[in-house]
Amino acid sequence: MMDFLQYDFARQAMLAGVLVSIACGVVGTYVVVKRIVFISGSMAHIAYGGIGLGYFLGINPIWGAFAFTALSAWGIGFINYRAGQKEDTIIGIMWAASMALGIILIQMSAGYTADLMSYLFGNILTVPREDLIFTGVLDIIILLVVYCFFEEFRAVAFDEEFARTVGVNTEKIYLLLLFLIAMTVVVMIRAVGVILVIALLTIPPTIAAQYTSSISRMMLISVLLGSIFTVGGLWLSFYLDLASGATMVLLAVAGFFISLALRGIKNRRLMVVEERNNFYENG
Amino acid sequence: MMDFLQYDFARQAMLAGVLVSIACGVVGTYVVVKRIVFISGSMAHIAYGGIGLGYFLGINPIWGAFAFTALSAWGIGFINYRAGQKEDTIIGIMWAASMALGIILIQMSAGYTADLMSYLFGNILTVPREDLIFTGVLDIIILLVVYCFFEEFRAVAFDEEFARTVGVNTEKIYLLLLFLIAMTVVVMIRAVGVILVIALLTIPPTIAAQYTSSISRMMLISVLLGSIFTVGGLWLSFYLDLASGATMVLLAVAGFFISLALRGIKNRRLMVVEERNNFYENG
Amino acid sequence: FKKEESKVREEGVLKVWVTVLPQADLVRKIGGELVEVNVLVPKGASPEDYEIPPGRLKELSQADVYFVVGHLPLERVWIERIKGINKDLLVVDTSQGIEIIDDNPHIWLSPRLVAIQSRHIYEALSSIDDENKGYYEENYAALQDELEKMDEDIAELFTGIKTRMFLTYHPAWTYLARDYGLTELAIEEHGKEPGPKHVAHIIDVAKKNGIKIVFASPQHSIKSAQVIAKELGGEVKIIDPLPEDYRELYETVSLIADAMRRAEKNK
Amino acid sequence: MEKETTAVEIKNLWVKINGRSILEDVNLKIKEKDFLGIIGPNGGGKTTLLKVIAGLIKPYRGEIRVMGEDRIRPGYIGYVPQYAYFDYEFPITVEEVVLSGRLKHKKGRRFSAADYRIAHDKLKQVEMYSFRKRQIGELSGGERQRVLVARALAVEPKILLLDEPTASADKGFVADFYELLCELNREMTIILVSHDITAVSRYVKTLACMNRTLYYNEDKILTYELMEKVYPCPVDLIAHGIPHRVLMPHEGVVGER
Amino acid sequence: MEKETTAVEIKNLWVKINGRSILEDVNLKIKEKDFLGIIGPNGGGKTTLLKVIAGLIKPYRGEIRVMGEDRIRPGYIGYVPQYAYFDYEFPITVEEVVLSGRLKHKKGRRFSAADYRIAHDKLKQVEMYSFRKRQIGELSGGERQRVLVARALAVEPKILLLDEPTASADKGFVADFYELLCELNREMTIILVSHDITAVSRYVKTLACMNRTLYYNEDKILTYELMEKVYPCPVDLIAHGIPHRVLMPHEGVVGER
Ligand SMILES: Nc1ncnc2c1ncn2[C@@H]1O[C@H](COP(=O)(O)OP(=O)(O)OP(=O)(O)O)[C@@H](O)[C@H]1O
Ligand SMILES: Nc1ncnc2c1ncn2[C@@H]1O[C@H](COP(=O)(O)OP(=O)(O)OP(=O)(O)O)[C@@H](O)[C@H]1O
Ligand SMILES: [Mg+2]
Ligand SMILES: [Mg+2]
Ligand SMILES: [Zn+2]
Repeated sequence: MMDFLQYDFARQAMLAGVLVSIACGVVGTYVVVKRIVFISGSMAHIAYGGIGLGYFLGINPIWGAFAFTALSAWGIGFINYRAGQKEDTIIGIMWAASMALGIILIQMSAGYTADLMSYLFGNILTVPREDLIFTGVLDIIILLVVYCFFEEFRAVAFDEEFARTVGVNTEKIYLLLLFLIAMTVVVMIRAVGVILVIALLTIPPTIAAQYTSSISRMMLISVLLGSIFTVGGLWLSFYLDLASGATMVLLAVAGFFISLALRGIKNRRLMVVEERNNFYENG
Repeated sequence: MMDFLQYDFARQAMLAGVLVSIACGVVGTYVVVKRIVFISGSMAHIAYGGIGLGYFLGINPIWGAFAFTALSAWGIGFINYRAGQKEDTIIGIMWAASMALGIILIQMSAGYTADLMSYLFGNILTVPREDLIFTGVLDIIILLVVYCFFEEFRAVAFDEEFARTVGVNTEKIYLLLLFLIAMTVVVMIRAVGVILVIALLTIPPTIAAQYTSSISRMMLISVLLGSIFTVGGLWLSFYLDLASGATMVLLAVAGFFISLALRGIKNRRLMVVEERNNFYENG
Repeated sequence: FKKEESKVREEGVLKVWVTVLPQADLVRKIGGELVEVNVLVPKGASPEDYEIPPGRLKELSQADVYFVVGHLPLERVWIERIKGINKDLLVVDTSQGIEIIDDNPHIWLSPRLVAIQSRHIYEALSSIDDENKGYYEENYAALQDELEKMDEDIAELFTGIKTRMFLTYHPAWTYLARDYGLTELAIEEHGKEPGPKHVAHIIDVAKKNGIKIVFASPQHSIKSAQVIAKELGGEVKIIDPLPEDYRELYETVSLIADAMRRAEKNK
Repeated sequence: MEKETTAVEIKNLWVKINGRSILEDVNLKIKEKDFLGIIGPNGGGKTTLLKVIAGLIKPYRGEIRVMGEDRIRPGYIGYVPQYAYFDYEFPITVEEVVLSGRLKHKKGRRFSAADYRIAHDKLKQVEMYSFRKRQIGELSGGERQRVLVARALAVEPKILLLDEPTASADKGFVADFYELLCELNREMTIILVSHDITAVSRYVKTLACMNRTLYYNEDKILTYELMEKVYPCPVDLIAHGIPHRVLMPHEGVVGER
Repeated sequence: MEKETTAVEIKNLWVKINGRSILEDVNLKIKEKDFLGIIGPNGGGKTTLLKVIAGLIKPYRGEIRVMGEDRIRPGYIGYVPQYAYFDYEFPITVEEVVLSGRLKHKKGRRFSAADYRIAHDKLKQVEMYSFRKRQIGELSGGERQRVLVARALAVEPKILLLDEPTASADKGFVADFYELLCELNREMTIILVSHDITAVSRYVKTLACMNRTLYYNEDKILTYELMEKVYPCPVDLIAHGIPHRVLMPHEGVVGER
């Protein structure tokens, strides 16, 4: 480990991993319990439209991405609340529309455009300092918002109808959540790329959910697991000489299966058919 | 139109558009009613792992993609039925894992970078004849399977528990559906790229669902709409000289919003809050 | 080649297509007024994620010759498809006879390999358009002189430099390095995302040799290059691996040579 | 004066869903501390009416005033839905579900000890206190319904809306539950939808019948003619066990205890 | 001989969920054409037992035989769940939902005219025929429950499992429904879970109480002691309206009509 830590970039990558894990662990918990994993994946793609817009207008693409995902968050919330459409379909449509727009805008913009791959994949080894700061600020915002609206988030995520009868402005709370997801995705895309974001948003909270039925504990466990996966993955990739983002993801996936197996051994003789039904119970 | 149709490649692209619309309209209807849009998006990314494997083993990447998505369909079904995990999370995990694996495999395989983007984007203008044949065969398979198991698919998608008590092998039926989606995604990736697949899988059935509550009619309308969007988009992209895949997607998105607006005008004074609740009822 | 001949007579010019900008320059120099050159990947676009719009395909369906670089992934995907659209298209692989390293496509960045490429271009043009063979030959000879001159100039740039090592993010200069006895340190391994060990290794080597300049290309994100430069206490310099005018190559290489001199001083 | 004592006032309310008219010209005026029972056939629109009062469905036409105001204040409504649609795998305990009834009462970000005390009290009232650490999905149908009742009670609302709260509850609980409602009724207005006419007629102060529109008399009289309008086969009904005292052809207070 | 007439036979059945034991040592033997009513407190395990019989939950230990076989044949079971969890926006009509009960009867890929006739008959029996073209989400709670009953009937099963089928049904329907069950009982075995002890005791042939384990007498006698075991407060219960003839301290057939 030591010889690895002597490099600036390595220390910075570890810091990035931990900072990313905080945001992803907290936001990812909501993503997983509210079953909106799809949203995180789509927002990442929606961001591409913004990147295209950024190039087209000659502004920093990251602001385009911000504007686009924020707008899409608002759009998802709005259409969802006002137009009575299925959320997942709307998101699928926005996904496709944004990507298409991104392609056309990039095609139409003059001058050099950056490669799509770096947006999709990112590279945690070479996260610039400013992105670290971005991520840190995002962590603080997320923690603050969640700290302030913890109960409201939970109530709205669990039973939105009842929350409304109690007087919670459920639209606002849900939009706030969507905005948090949007911001996380954009900042993370810049720092670590799309796949790592999706992996860190979903895998640690899913593992955590197997061991607790408390949202706050899920968040804590997720942040810890995320940090283990990123730092461990980094270290592993160093010794195996593999791409670090991918190694982190594979480590997390391994973690998921190990945890599944452990739980499986514990409950081996328990019935499971019933539990599986829960999928259908939800649609 | 005529001067466009004089080109072989244009006629071929139109044929491709219609063939793709058939598969997407039929499979997409299930994807939309069963709310598994996410699966189609993920399978496209999961295919990337297979592409990496193809490069690594030095075989045609499309076979790797086939193997991978088929396996993942089976995996999604299996974990879902046996391990009591949330389907959307599993899919998110597979998505990330496959992408990561793809990256590592490509990194480890000999030679210079693989061409990922052509798999993500495809190009309907230059679909090789063999892909047309592939797509045509897929259309026939899909139509046959759906023709044979129409009632079973509907019953399982609607209320899997009851279907089970009646004696339907729900696992088998669900797996069959996942395989159809997997095959569609892989064939379509090759023919038209990921974004167009997602757009064609989701947008036409979503529009159709606004006008009918019959699955078979949804399929029919979806196929028609899909054909209109692809052929119309092709024609439009030719005259505006834009990327054709992206133009088709944007045309479809425009179609969705027009239909939404039309419905909105019709129902303007109707209450909509209630309908929106349905999301929470399923979430 | 009867058919093509008649085409030339009818329309006056040969419709020639190439994939990247530097190739276009070569074809123009050899074909002069007798050719109309089109580039598949326009300026600024990255050959990795270029989607061909229908208008281009329409033009491609009327093309006469396509000169491929030979090892660009983009070409691997599209050439077969383009051939499907235009069955009369003559596709010439300009990398024939060039020893390829690791499937690296950037053969247009060494004057010596460019000489081979331009011979392929010349031969193809004159076999299609036999009538104007003399014209092509004349142009070709002039280009060869120019390239020889550039070859000598470039070789001269490095005289007196002992550690001929430079650091680049994207491994575009591999052939240049081979032909002039340079060592290219590339952060991307074979054009793929690097692992941390590789990055650490590059940093070690760069530090040992006093290298402080990281070369990046405008088509790729320079963000990552900046982080490496920071670790080395140096800076990022942008050099274009897809120059529009072939003569720019000399300027670019002189930047590389300058960087080497500075590194020697740092050592 | 009058305004002060009217809990819910509905004037010429129409509700349409998907172009189909569900409620037609509903008029209703409930005094504070009233206990209104609503009966009616399946599909009569009872659930829809409660949702309109709870602010979950916007009317097509007409006016609703809750506690004299045309908007619903936080904490005024406690609602027990007929069916609760939520994710049974959601990581939330029974206690946390009930606490969510205190959302608009809590000062600051967290629930206070007082909130917890109230939540626990309500759980005890529905005999679910020992289940408080269970995940919500790990309950039987009737247990879940009790928790939802506790959640609505935890709001300590001005108006309690109950949509068949005892549909899945066992008989032991039902009797206790109605006693509890009578007690709560001293402090709040209650609107109860139920098919259990026997029980309803015994505990409520006012009775209304719902079938597209609301048949309701401020005089608290439910006539035989009214029942005939509402139910498709009132004769059958009587034969099958509706206590005759519910039906008073000319006068008499229904549900008087 | 004996095997031929046993509809459901359960021996030493244990069910655990998430490590918690839900059913303990349940034993049950139901003759063909029997009509078993199961009562019991909330959380007693009634729903779990029905799901085990329907093949939806695998037992932790023990043995179940349905119609003499250890696997369930298609078309043997008709199941009306306590709560149906499905997507209310699903594009399916009431008629199509009921037809899905015919899935394993249909020859070929499509439903025959006979299947349609049966589905329509069942819809008429639950008074929902006129709703047959409605999308399933556009129904009220009670209407939906009737459709689910029709769906189970459309199976024309050997064994009909009903989990509180009348919880949201109006009284008019309930009476008719029990008459219908008695009629159906001539051709099939029925197991009915309900909290409506009055109704149950009137129509069923055999009565059982469920609280973790099944208290059940093949002699069809429900003793006072039994009730005391099952319900936390049997005295209360009686006070609150359980007809006394259900409780027979020493002997007598319960539910005799
Ligand atoms: N998924 C689960 N995890 C843990 N415990 C569960 C789960 N599902 C049900 N239980 C418990 O199992 C017991 C029996 O549940 P069941 O649904 O069978 O009861 P029931 O007799 O049908 O009750 P009700 O009359 O309320 O419907 C209850 O105590 C319940 O809390
Ligand atoms: N989304 C919808 N679209 C169309 N019609 C609907 C919708 N929801 C309910 N309805 C109809 O509205 C009417 C009233 O429904 P509501 O749920 O209010 O009845 P209810 O009195 O509560 O009945 P129950 O006793 O069965 O619960 C019913 O006829 C029902 O079919
Ligand atoms: Mg209702
Ligand atoms: Mg139950
Ligand atoms: Zn390059």
